[in-house]
Amino acid sequence: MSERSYTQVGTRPVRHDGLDKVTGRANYGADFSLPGMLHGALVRSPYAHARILSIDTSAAASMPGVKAVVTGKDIAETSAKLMMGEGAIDLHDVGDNLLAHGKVLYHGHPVAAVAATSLDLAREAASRIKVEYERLAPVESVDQAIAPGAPILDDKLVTAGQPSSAPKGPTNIAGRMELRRGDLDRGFADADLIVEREFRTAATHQGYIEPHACVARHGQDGQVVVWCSTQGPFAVRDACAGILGIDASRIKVIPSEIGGGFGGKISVYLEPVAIVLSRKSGRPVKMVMTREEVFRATGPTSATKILMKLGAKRDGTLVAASASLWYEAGAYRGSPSGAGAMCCFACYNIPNFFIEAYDVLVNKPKVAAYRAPGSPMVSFAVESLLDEISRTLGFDPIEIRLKNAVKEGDRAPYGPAYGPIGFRQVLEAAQAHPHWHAELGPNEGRGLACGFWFNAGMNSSATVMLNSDGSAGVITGNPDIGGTRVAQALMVAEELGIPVERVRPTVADTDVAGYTDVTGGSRVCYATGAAVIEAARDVREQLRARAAKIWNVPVEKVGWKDGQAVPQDGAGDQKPLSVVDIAAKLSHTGGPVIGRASVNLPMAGPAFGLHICDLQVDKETGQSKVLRYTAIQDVGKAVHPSFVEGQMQGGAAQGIGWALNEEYIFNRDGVMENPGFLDYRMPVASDLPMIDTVLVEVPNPLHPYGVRGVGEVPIVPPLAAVANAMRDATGIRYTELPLSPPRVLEGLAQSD
Amino acid sequence: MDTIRVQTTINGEAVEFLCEGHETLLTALRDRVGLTGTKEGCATGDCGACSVIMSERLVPSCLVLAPEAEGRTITTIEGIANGSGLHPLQQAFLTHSALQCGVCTPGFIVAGKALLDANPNPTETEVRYWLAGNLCRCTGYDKIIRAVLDAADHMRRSQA
Amino acid sequence: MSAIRYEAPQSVAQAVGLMAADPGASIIAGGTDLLVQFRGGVKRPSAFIDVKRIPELTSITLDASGLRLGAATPAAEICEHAEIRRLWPGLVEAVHLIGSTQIQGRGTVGGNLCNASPAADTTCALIVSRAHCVIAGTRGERTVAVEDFCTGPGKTLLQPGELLVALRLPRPGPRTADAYLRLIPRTEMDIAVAGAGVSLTLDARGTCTDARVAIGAVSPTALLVPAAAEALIGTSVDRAAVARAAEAASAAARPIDDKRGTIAYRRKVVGVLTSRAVTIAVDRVKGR
Amino acid sequence: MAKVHFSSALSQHTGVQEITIDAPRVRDLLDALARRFPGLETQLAGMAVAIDGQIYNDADYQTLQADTELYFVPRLAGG
Repeated sequence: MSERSYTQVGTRPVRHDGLDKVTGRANYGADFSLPGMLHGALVRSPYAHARILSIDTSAAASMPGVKAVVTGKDIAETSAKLMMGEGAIDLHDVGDNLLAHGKVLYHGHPVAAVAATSLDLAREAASRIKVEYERLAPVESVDQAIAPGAPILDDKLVTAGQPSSAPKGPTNIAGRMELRRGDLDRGFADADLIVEREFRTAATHQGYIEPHACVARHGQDGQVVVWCSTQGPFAVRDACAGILGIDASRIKVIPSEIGGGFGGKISVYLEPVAIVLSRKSGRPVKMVMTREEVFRATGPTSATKILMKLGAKRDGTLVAASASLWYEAGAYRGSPSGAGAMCCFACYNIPNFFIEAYDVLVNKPKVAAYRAPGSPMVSFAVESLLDEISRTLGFDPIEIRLKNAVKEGDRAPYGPAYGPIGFRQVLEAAQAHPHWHAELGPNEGRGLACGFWFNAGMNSSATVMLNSDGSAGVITGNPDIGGTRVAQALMVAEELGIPVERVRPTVADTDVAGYTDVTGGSRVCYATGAAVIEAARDVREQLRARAAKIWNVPVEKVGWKDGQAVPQDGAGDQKPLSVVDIAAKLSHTGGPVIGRASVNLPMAGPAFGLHICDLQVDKETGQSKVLRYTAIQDVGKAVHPSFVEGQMQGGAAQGIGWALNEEYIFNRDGVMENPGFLDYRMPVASDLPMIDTVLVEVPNPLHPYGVRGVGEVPIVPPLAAVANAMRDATGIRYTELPLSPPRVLEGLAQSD
Repeated sequence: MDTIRVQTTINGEAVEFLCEGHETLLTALRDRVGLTGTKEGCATGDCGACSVIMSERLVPSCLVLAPEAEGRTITTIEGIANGSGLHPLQQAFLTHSALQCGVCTPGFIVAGKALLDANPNPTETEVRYWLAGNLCRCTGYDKIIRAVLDAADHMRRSQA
Repeated sequence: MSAIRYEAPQSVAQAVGLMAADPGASIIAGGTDLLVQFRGGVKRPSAFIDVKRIPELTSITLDASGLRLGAATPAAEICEHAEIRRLWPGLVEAVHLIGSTQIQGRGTVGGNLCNASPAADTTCALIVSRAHCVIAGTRGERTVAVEDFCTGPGKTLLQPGELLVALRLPRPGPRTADAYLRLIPRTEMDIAVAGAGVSLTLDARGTCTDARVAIGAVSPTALLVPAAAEALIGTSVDRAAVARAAEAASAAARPIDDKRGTIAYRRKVVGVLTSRAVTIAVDRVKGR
Repeated sequence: MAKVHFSSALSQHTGVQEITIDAPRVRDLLDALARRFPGLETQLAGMAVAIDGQIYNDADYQTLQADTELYFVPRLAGG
């Protein structure tokens, strides 16, 4: 990977879609309306666990202005699967989550929906639908779910990944996974120091400011159009097709600007219901969630219980590690327990380890992906224990991590050897950073922690078109949350040698864009970027052929340098032709030029992050304040550095919120008590300092520019960085998040 | 259905709309007047995405009844740019890449304008506390605060 | 759903008349609590009576006798009033803590009081400042001490058809200052988990001649704590006296466990806040 | 030709930790494994394949070199 120089990549142009966003012209999911449009409202379960005995919709259906009413019967139970990054998603569960078929599995679980001429009327009608339930005891935690005699959510459930010897019979354990290497007992026998703790983290929500929203129109000809806010228009199209038994070619999904997702807007919650309501009413239907519905009924990430044990030699070398990971899945299988197991010890070479990970059903909303799903929780555990080992053995926290850090050629816990990775360089950058050596005041503590994420590859397509004036357009199907459109424009500009302002990036609907997997998994700059570069190079090759035609020479005699076709190998003294020159002759030389590429890339190669947090603690009230924060990360190559910094700063803020104040609070009946931004306490502007960033660039050979995924790693280190800073400031090792003032004060009271 | 006729001024223009007594100013702006730049993030006054300026006061339009707009002057995000040019805050948000998804940006820019009108030379801390009612989940606030401080500096210099 | 009426009376009499004619109607000042409750289905009024067009409810007058705050004056306006900031810094602290800048542009002291949340920030500050509530109704006007106004969570002593018009605060005597502190997990935007308001007067030698201490979010209503005041009066407000006042405040607390805090936490922290508020008030008196 | 490594979970179905299989492409190797270890196929369905460190979600027609190291890894996407 020769260290090439770039003219456009690496600069910080204004994003092309920025003007609409700062002037209020950008359209998000709820900003779209159609003539004759109806408004939909959902009827949601008041119980966390119950059997549906009957649904009487007559009172609602008879109201003037009510045009359609649907229940679970209107969405057939399907056994279809949907191929996604994580593999085959079970559409049966997705369908049951849209409108319950027999049982309600969490408070807020939709059971019916109404479409009416106004939102107030739809809500009034929804309140008149009479649902008869047989209440069942709710399962509220992992401990309760696995206790003998626990209520069973799905009596047909079979634990996936369970060895054949394991007992069958009703269970709430949906899946088990294990990873093992070496001889665990001998490893711990060799250890001079063993540290072991139980860690607990609370369920947290992605917290995007834009609630889910869509408009669906089911035409009398069976053609369906959906406008929605989503991370994956193709995922929405294929999920709706699978669930409703419609041909994918009959569904067109038009992504709006998306008001944040972080993994929470990959699944479908509204779209299939809106389609069915539209079919029954013959009119377009708009559905917009309230903030309360977003909290109660869309994916938080798992609450977890983690038992972890580390063994180390006196010289700081890690020799053994074991972890038992219990992740709440919510109503249906599918927590990120597997990813947690794979990330657990991924930063360090540990010769002997045993990890078991469980996916456990509870009566809460089904969890969804939340930025490096599964990784923050295990990082909280392993980085806290490493902090203890370094204190006990008297090691500098960076030294002990350097001693055990993985490098190229080392084998990851999940098997294969690492390619080129930048973990050591990140550690060395931290060692050199002034923050690591700054003075601390009274009641202030400093914590450091590292984090890992895989970064996905998957399918992407791109189309690059050259206009006759020499400007260009690039089309992809990836909704742009974090500035990927301007990054794509930079790549096209770099390849064609034209200014980035002359490239127009567009996020197109599923009829226009080539198939592409979701915006997520930190993959868009990597995989879709690679397709964009390839498509731009396809254009460049066509321009060489056009120059050859103009010069009447074989194409081999046309070179390309700095955005110009140049004569080579004795092609005579032709004057180089710029993109603009060739574009002006397109119609003469064969017609329009369209570059096209599609890829299915292997995983992008992991990225490592390290965060340093200074925390001031008020020991009389348990309150704490982040005074200084630094995020260091191997980003491979920063295409648009401002937005790479933005991912690191945003991820850090979410991680800090997860560490200090964010949690789902349930009462004994399984009802969430804080479904709003008042008591679900996300960090506000006055809670945080400036978040300094250091971009380490160890190129990833799988991408033409060395790009590595950057979006997800930054949420991983903050949990332990804050917890280790709390330990440094108070002397107490807190092992349960969030570190809210009551919990901190209780710990302080017990310790003195 | 006894609707109420409201006569008000939005972004410097006389506007009239019909609404119901319990409708909020937010839904009236979006659904009756068609100005969808003001966003709903929570409808409980906790996220700031619906911020507008009503008679020189920064308010959450989701907690204002639409009829209360009668006879008042309202500024929404659509009225921040003055005709041809962008407001310095809008320009600063672009040059600082102070937005990612952008759904909170209208609220931040309207709140930022109210701040700079009241305090042309705020410190970082004053900016952070003034904007504490505007939630952002993407940026971690860093670049937003820098953009507001930069815009304030620019406006002070251009008035000097 | 029958549409809900909106009324905008121009006078107290007109407002009282509307309330008498329609007991199902709700008074709306800032609406920052009421509209959230309405949206959540907790309250379903037949009409909103917007009192912000009534001069007596939206005016601030300060004269020799003291301060008269219109019940529907936005918090922001109070916090911008230089004289109020000088004479009642604690009250301004409490008012300024109500929600975000946006909420400050709407929320009112009267609305905060009528919502009667046990955690309301302004109630403690009003109690220690000996504020009185001016109430209008079909049978004319009456005045009650603010510590008696809230009778329980969400409940006040207002009779049907009665309207809170204003709050009267006596002008503080010389060498008198107040302070208000609250505990919230974040730095902004939270509802108080515990709150403490203090007002005290020192003589020339620094001896405390008068004091009032009120605690919030630790009982069904904000509580005046005479024992805490007595721990200060007659002392030089030394560490021991401050500690006794804090203990008295903790002892008077009747906290509950809820999504914002535990009983033990609230009891301890209300004492810490009391001692800190006393210290600030003393510094303010000496600082002047 | 490839040296295939089995995780502890998969080795419960194969009885061995690793095996060398002569096959030109991944699809051929999977067929050989299915013949060799009945019941393994259902376990491998939906898993990604790591070929010399590069993890492919859909690897059927990737070619195998003489010294290829191959692992089976759960598929992942992310948030």
